[in-house]
Amino acid sequence: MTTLPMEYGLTLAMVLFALGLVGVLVRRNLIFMLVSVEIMLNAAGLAFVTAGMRWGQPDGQIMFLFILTMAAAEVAVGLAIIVRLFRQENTIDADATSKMRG
Amino acid sequence: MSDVVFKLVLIATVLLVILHLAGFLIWVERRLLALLQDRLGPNRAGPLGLFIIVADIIKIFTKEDWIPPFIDKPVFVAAPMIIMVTALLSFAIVPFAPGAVILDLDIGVLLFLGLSSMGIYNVILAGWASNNKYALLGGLRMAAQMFSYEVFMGLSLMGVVTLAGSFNLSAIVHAQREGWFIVPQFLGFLIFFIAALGETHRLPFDMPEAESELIAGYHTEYSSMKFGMFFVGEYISVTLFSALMTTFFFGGWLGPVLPPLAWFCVKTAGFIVVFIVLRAALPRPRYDQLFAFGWKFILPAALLNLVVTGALVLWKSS
Amino acid sequence: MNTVFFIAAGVAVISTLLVICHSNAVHALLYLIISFSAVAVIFYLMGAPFVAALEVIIYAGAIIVLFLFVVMMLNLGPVATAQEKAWLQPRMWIGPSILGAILLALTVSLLWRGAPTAAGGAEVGPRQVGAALFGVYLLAVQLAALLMLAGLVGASHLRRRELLPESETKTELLP
Amino acid sequence: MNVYDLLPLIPGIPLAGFLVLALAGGRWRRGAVAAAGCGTVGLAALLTAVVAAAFLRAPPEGFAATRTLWTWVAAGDFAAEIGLHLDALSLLMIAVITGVGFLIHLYSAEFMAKEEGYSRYFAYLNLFVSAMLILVLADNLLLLLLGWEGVGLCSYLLIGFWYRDPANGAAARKAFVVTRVGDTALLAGLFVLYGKFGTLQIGQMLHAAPAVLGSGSAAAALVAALLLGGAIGKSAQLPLQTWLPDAMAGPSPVSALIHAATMVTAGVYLIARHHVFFELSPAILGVVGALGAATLLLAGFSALAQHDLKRVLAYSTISQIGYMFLALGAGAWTAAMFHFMTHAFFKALLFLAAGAVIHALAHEHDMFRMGGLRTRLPLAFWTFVAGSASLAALPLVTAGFYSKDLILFHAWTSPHGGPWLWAAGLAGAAVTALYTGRMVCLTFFGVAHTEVSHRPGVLMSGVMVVLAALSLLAGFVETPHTLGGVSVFSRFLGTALPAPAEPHAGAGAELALQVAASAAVLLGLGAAAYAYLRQPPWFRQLAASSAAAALHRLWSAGWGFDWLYDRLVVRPFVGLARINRGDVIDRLYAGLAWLCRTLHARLSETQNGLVRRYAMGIAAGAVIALAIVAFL
Repeated sequence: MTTLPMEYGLTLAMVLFALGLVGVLVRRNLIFMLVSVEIMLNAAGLAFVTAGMRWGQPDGQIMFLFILTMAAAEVAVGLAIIVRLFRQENTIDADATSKMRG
Repeated sequence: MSDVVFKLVLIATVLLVILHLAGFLIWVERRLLALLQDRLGPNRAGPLGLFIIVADIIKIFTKEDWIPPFIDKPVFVAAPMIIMVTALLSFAIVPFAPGAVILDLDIGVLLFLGLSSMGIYNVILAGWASNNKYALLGGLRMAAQMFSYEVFMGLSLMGVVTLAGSFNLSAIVHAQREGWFIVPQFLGFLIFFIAALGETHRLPFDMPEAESELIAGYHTEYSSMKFGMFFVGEYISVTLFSALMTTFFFGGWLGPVLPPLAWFCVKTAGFIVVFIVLRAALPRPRYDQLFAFGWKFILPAALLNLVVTGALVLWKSS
Repeated sequence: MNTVFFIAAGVAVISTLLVICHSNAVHALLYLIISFSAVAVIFYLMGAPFVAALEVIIYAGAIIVLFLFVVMMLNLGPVATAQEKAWLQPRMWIGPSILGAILLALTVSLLWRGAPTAAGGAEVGPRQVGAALFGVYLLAVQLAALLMLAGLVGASHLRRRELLPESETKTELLP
Repeated sequence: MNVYDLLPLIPGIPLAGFLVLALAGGRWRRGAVAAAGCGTVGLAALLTAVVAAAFLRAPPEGFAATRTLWTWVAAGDFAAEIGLHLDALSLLMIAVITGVGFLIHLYSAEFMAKEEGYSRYFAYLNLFVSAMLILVLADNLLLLLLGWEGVGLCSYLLIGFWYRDPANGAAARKAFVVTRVGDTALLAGLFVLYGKFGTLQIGQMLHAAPAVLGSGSAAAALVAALLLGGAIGKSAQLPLQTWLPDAMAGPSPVSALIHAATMVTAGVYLIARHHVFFELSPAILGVVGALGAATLLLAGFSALAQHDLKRVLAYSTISQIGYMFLALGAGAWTAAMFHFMTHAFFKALLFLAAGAVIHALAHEHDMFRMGGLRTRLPLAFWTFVAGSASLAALPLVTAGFYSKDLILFHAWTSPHGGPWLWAAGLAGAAVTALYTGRMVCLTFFGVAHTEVSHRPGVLMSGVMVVLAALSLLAGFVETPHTLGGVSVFSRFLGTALPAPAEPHAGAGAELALQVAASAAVLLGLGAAAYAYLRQPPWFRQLAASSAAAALHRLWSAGWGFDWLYDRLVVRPFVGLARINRGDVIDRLYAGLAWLCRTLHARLSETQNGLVRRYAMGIAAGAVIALAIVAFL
């Protein structure tokens, strides 16, 4: 198996992360915001795995597994909240649901 | 070089056989169901009515490929392709005989699980893209059902993987020289079989189609060859799962006297027949019963199976 | 090797870009599947086949199905797509894009300060990952299990009927 | 089964009674409440009798029995046990407390029959008896303090029993706060003692005191002074006597039990119990005597000028406890305890009889509005007269005579005493006789001013008769040499308290002293009878004179102590509080809070509920942090 510069993988991870970040900031639809968060999480996982492979250790992959777990829990709760919100407020506009302002 | 040629020939053979088999299964299913339901079935065209296959193919190819105006076109077109692609791709890892495997992957089981989880999309997308409430309901049902049964399908295979110590399917077959895994993994087999029924959405788990409730579920709006792809894709899935059950639990090609490929074919054919017979034998449960059964009964059973298997393996090795 | 990487990376970036731009939720999610699959290919290239498989099974196969499920359940239709289009004004992109670009420039400049170092020399398969996971990281696994439980409880609590507004609870079963 | 194993039950049973009454009594019938209230104390009295009988028949080893229940507080090398110590002194105390307490409970059952808060009353009373028993039985000072504070609490609760009248609440607060001054001194004393001895076990401390403190040392003086501070607070001695007259706001039986017979003598008990410390510091012992003498005279003169029957008795109580302090100051521990006992009987009797009179006259307290009750309330009259005779120390026939005579004798003969103490005691005896005579004459003779509404019942009458008998007869357990020389009491107490120094006066001197005392008493009584029964014209003129009026005002106000304290302490404090109403120091914190609130208000405007803004903030922060890490 030929090698790959670590920087390639990390750069891709950063690009994806930045795209996810822009997605979170731009989109007003809560589902899209959640999707963008997933993109960011996935990019973080990619960075972990890449860094782990730099040393030929499984630790990076294990961190990816934990990120995966976290993402699954986050999506479950996040989507449940979205469904609730839609039932109650009849919208999934993040800007319209600002009841918890200070 | 000869290696590449061998692989290419193998791929071509597999594709040819599987696709024809799927066509052939249309006839098998009709005849078998008729037999079980005490009626004749198709018996006019050709010997034993075998030409009904040809008639069906002609019908499917020549019907108008109508795309309704209210659908989401790209997704509507893409959905039937997914099942063909994922199901056929999965055959790449199945060892038909010693050395006769297209991709001898170390993570074969994982690839199969990945492809089967991608396979969900055909029904979901078809249901959503049809822009029809029955289709949507079918798609929703499929999403929840596949999502649930995927979980314990993977879990039930982990017992086999633990015993074989590998994700490689050839290695799993080799590990069964001492004895088929159906014996130590009987519970695992049962769970995998039930999950396979769910994954292929065959009766009794055909909620996504459920003609009596949802007309035809997710493929209500499909016609012609697009419908044909779903139709054939389902039979390919049935064949795939039969082959996998053979590989995982019944020693694959292993067997006395007969050549390995013959053993493999016999066992797979046996499972295909079981699939079809079950359709005639069991009624369709209610939607919520399906989930209660899955999460409250099968999932704990799969976990128990995994824990006991792990404990036994540890105990033996120490 | 590098060619495959660049192709996969290109697919990942483009499809991700399409995800965040698309106004139709289902289409966006389909692009996301492609993006995740491309990332899975990259994992495989680096010698992490186990993670590659998990990326497909869990991310592409499960999490996105969940999203699709919710999108289909809410079934907002063409109105939502039009709404999305209205929200996605070009000027909306200016601030976030600048911020993202700065972040990207920062991190990439940090990354490429030194000479490139090789990664993925040897494959790290499921066996090593499993050994480490249930050895050194056993506690973390249990914590992750707790997290999942919390997620489960949270999600199941959120869908309780008595929390729903009055109109939702009055589901007439009999005429 | 040793009889002394019953010891914990003696305070325990009234405590249980309190708990039951406090938790459930409100829903019971009055009969049940009274039965529970009186029964528990009666049972305690019975047990005391059993223990006392055993103690007298076969005294325990070292004339003391100790029972430790469990370790109460353990902190480092300090440990305080719930330990009970019984010797002759505490036996006398518990006998009086449970005996008189039981009688007063019985009296109360009828006296309070029509009051609301019946079960509350008995619960308090039971708690009081229990706390007082713990006080006198405690074998370490911490437990003693528990009982000490317990009786203080009960005193507060019972003075303010009729809490609907704000005046009663004020009186209760006053009692609580004034005695608290003494309690603080006692607490400080506890710290000093623990610092010196490393323990609060009374027996160990007394044993080690001569070696640890040394005779006449400053440490001994400090300890004794602090204990004395506690004693004068609880026993209403100068200068902390002002709370007791106001404490008469409580029901009459409460005055009888708490503010005459038992609680106020806790100070006497405290000093007697720790007599070793006082012997080690003669100067403080002298202060005790001087304080006693001064209190006795001041309170006696105050009593002369009171109109309220109960206030006369209150001042008389202060005065009589002054006698006890005088005896303590003279080192005559036995005499002090003897007077404590007789005083408990006759003062309880006087309060109960006064209560009966007040009850009969529909809560009329003013003596000048009574009069002529001799024939209409004969039982109250005769018992009251018996108590009064004992209080005035009518020679030969009353218990008060024998105890007071013993005190006067020791005041003269003891090395700590002297002519001055004796003279004060003698003058006090005359004054006591004078105000007692005045009280009896005004209440029971002369013209009737108020109609009798109803008469005491069987229970009240019976209790008064028993106490009257005790007031007259209890003195014969200890008689001077000239009158038989019975010494049962001093021999009994001699096992716990050292005998007073051998008198340096002979039988002739003793007789002379007795004659002098008797003469003073008879003179006082005669003068009172002459002045208030005959009411000669010159007496009226004297009373009308401006000097007499001024003197009357002064005495009536208890020598103006209340006025003095009001000017000296209360008003400055209230004034200070008024100045500091806005709480100067609090301003600082209020300002801090205002600052926080203002900043919070500004910051909370950024909480606009828009998730994307928050995400933007987080992202910008991350970018800045990264830039700092990267380029700095």
